[in-house]
Amino acid sequence: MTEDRLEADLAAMWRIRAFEEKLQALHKSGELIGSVHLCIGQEAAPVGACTELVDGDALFATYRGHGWALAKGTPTRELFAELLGRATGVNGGRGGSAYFSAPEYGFYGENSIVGAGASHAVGAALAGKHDGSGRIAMAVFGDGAMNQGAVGEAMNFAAAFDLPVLFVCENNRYSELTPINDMVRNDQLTERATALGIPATRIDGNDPARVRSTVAGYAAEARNGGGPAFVELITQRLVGHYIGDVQQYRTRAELEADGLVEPLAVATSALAGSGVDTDAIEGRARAEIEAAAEQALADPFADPDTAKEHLYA
Amino acid sequence: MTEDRLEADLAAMWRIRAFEEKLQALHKSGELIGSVHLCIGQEAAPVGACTELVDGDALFATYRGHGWALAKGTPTRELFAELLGRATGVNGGRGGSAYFSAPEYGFYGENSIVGAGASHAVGAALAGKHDGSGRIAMAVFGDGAMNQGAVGEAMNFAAAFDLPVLFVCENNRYSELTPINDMVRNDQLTERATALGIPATRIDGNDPARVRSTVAGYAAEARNGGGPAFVELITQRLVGHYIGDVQQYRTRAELEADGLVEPLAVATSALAGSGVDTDAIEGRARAEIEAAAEQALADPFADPDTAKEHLYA
Amino acid sequence: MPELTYAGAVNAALRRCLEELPETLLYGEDVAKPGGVHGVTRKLWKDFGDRVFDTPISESAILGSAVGAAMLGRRPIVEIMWADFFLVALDQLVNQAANVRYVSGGRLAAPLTVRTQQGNSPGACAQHSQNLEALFTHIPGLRVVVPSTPQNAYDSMLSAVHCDDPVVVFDNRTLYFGEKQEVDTSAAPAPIGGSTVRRTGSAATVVTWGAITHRVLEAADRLAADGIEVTVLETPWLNPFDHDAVHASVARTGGRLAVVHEANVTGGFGGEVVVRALEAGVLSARPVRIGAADGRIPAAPALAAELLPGTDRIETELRTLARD
Amino acid sequence: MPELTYAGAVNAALRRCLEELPETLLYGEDVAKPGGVHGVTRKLWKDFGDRVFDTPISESAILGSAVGAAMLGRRPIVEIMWADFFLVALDQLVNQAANVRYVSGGRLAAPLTVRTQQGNSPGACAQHSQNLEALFTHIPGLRVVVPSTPQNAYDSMLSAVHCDDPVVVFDNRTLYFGEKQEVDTSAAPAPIGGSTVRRTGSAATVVTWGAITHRVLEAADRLAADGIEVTVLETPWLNPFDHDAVHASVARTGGRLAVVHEANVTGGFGGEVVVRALEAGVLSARPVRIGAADGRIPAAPALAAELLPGTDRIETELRTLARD
Ligand SMILES: Cc1ncc(C[n+]2csc(CCOP(=O)(O)OP(=O)(O)O)c2C)c(N)n1
Ligand SMILES: Cc1ncc(C[n+]2csc(CCOP(=O)(O)OP(=O)(O)O)c2C)c(N)n1
Ligand SMILES: [Mg+2]
Ligand SMILES: [Mg+2]
Repeated sequence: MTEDRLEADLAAMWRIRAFEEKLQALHKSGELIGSVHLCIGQEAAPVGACTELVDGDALFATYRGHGWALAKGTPTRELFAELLGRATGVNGGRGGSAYFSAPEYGFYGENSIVGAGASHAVGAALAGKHDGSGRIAMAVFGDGAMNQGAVGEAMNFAAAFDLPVLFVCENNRYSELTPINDMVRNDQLTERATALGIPATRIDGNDPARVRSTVAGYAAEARNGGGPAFVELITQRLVGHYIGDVQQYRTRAELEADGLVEPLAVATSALAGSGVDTDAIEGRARAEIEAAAEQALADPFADPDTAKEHLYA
Repeated sequence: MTEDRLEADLAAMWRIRAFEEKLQALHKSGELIGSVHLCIGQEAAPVGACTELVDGDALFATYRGHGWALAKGTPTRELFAELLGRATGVNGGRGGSAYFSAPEYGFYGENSIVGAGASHAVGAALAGKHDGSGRIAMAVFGDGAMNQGAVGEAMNFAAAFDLPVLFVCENNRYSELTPINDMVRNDQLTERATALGIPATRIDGNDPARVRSTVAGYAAEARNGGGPAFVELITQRLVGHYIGDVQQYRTRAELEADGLVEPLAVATSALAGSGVDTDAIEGRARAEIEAAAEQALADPFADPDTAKEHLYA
Repeated sequence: MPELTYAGAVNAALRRCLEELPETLLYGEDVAKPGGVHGVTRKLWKDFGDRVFDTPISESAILGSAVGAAMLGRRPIVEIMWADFFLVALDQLVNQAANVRYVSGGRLAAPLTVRTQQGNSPGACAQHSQNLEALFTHIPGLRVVVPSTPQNAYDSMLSAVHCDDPVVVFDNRTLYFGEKQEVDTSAAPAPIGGSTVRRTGSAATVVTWGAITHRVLEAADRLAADGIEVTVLETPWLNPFDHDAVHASVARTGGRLAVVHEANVTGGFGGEVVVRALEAGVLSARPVRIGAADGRIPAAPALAAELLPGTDRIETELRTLARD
Repeated sequence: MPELTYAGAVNAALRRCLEELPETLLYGEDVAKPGGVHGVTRKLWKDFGDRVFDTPISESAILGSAVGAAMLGRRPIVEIMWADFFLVALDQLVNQAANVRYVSGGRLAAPLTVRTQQGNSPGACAQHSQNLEALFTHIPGLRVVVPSTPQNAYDSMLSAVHCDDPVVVFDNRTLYFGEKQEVDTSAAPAPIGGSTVRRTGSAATVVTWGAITHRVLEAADRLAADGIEVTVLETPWLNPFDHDAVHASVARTGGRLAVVHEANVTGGFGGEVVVRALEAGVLSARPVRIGAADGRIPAAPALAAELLPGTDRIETELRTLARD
């Protein structure tokens, strides 16, 4: 059972990894234009957390949100299409890599303003209190976002009104090019939540099972009227903040150490000797992604004549 | 010695109380125009804290800042003049009750945007790090301001860079007309500071000696490079949020209980039997205030012809 | 028809929205149990339970949660107590609310209404005196209305709440407890937009919005006493703005146009009104913009009065315009 | 004279300020050790120690601490990485920095410089594409400059830092690593303000600022090839704005005026430029405003291009203006 789960998780993580790596290639070839933030190394978080969200729940992520959108079920082709400026993209190319949404899949959007999505999740939970849906909402943001006033306001707001919001902080130890320990005196971010009266845990964010069980527990409490919770996921990105960031601020040793604990490596080792063909998992993921990218590249570009539509109702 | 100190503190508190009560009268008579926020009941905080600030230090308060300005040495006449729109006011009438400054006395101003002054104090401390002054800065704000993102940002900023800022939170249990416990899940506000790595204490804010010793300790640490500290002062206002607020949100019982613990009542009882003539203290304060108000009322109004001056250098 | 103050009219409109639209919520600092610091939302909390609630002093969370709730099908009405306070959280309107519909290609919407009030009142400090509508009229995706009478306030609120896009409603606190007026509270909600001719005359067209409309009408009355009749066109809706009505009126008044607002002149929305008239080719005389001097607003009433457009100054400038 | 890119010129100006003015500080997100996400502040940290530092993602604390430090005698230069991010903390400029000198009656000042960059670059999302200068030009107490060339950027930064009031410097990231140019880095800092004639011609005056200046010059070259010579007046300083130069030039070019900016037209600063010319009585032909369509900016480059003013559109509109 555990192995089955891990196998499925590895497959889900490979889909994300392959998607992101394909974006690297598309960026290099000039087909993907603009600033792109990859989640390579952080795949365990969406894969672990999203299975605990059900229809009607609402997820809010950041510019580093491709993995979250995919884990919520956004089709790969429509996501590629979005990032490639195609009419078939989830937002017809208007959102792009850093600011798309796919509400049909419960993905209420990325956000390119650090910390701004946290209060949207609070609002989604508030809506749920009144529309009978019993919805919970999840807000995902980084360690650096914890220093943005808006995030503190959102957390206190949810706490004051017992709103069912799961605040998920992906702590990859960097905000852009700056390490967390230069920016805070106390790097135990859960304490900030606790101080607001919000139950909080800091866990290994590279273990999808651990992420899942932690989210599951808090989600159940939230659905029972227990209010918000805060989960800090210790993780790492294996690539730059954006494509093109050469990470001069990180040592080779640090990157190598990160490579040993990153979720795909860990899951792959864990499955060694189990009889699971992890190479085949990777292969299937890459094949799916290649095909999706291929289709998206064949899709028509967004039509400039529509550029003014949908500004107002 | 303690009694001398208490006597002096009572005198200082009476000056503030008398000042504020005179404003009530001037508001009623129509001579004081606009929104005015009195600190009646909260006088122990400025009286206790300000003696620990020295020349070169910088104090930043809120719209409820008359007491802080007076405790820092702002002359009563110039303060009355400011509130009465006179040319002789500390800002020539431009600041008014809710937004004046008196930098000559180390009072870098009130602020009418909740929470906005906290980062100014951080900046003043930052300046001190570079100008050789060894300055410490003090930011005063209320319990409600703790829910304003800007305050959290300012505190983390000071913590991250070990800046000598004393954050003083006057917890009077209300933001305007709304009680704190409707607005937070955890009313132990010091925990928010601790979570940022900032030493913090919650004390009786009605006892000027206790306020003084606490501030003294943190001020000494800050001057020694220890960085910021946070002091939560439990106190109460005996009057409405602004003149005119009839406080329908408070019970008679609550107001009566507050009247028993408010700093002037407490200090007066403490001095009973000591031979100190507390009535005389009150009398001297009221006389000084009356005279100052009288002078200010005789001062010329700000000259409309100067209204456009000083917009730019 | 009930006789209502401006505040009463807003209250009645909010009550009707809360009654007729179950998806509405009403929240902000001190709006529920205290009934609002200006008493505008009195008693609504009693009747609508937890759909009306007080919030922490967290403008970003107020506006941001409204955006989120609106995306998920609610129709939040939130209060920013003073327009000046928008500035701590403007992101949530400009970078967030304004983008929701467009960027999602219409898959999402942000039907929220923000109530606020602005402007100077005697003794108010520089941080509680600004007129900031022009910051919002420059932002595509937001709707903006600045009413001036009880009826106007009632109608605007109804239209705003029914609008499927974010709308900012700017009151002026000096209007809240002015004279009562009969207010028609029975009409169906109108679509947003439109303008009202407040008086007619051929000497010039004076376009105005918000509290200062009353000073403009006063000035117009004084001119009328001297036989100079101007048209006063009140345009509470700044987005969508009724440029057509302005241009038609200017054409009828000898190509003469004045725009009066309390905001400072440079970069004020008055400039946009003038340029559009110019672009439409309806101006024959040099237009006049009347607004606050470009400066900060001092607390001392005598100083502030020097900078803000008063009835006398409006009268003088309109007189010159009509004469030229 | 050194040959510098725009980024290099800004870097050189910052270096000079840090060297010559010991009261300067330079800080913001990623500006020190990483040298800025666009590489503009490279190596300054190495040479100026803790006067140059990285900050948390806390725009309110960045701007607010700059206000406080400035009040206490420092001359902070801070970065807001994208102009869009101002909106989470605009209070600190509008309600705070802009008031310091005026409200204190000159007893305090806020000599701070905010560096930022704005505008669209291909693929940038709606939250990283806005041109927001008009929000600032409406605010008395703030100074605003939008340079376009290495020399311009160098000079503006020097003037801004020496200015005793708050100045916002808007770069455009697409300019940072364009062609190198010789930059005179030796002149004394000039007072803020002023404008530059970038080319002369009698057919019309085209006023512009920021990155789009380059498109305007391109369009002007194309017109010149057809014998239509326009004057291009670049006005990097929007506050103080060189209205006199505009009016004099318009008077010399048959009363024909066009204003071009990348910001959307409604409420853009172009409107103010036009109205002032109208008020000055120098217009003879209908003026032209060229800017982005009033809308949000989509990420797909093909969609964004449809809304933003490109060289072709500028050329066409100028041609029509010159012909009328
Ligand atoms: C309000 C705001 N400030 C600054 C930025 C620029 N910025 C984009 S991502 C980022 C770093 C965020 O770090 P973190 O929250 O740890 O998330 P991560 O990128 O590591 O996932 C910054 C500073 C922004 N987008 N919004
Ligand atoms: C950003 C902002 N939001 C709201 C207000 C309106 N307001 C003024 S005082 C106040 C209450 C502040 O409460 P607290 O911080 O506890 O201070 P107190 O008045 O009790 O001293 C509020 C909400 C404001 N001035 N600024
Ligand atoms: Mg991070
Ligand atoms: Mg309080």
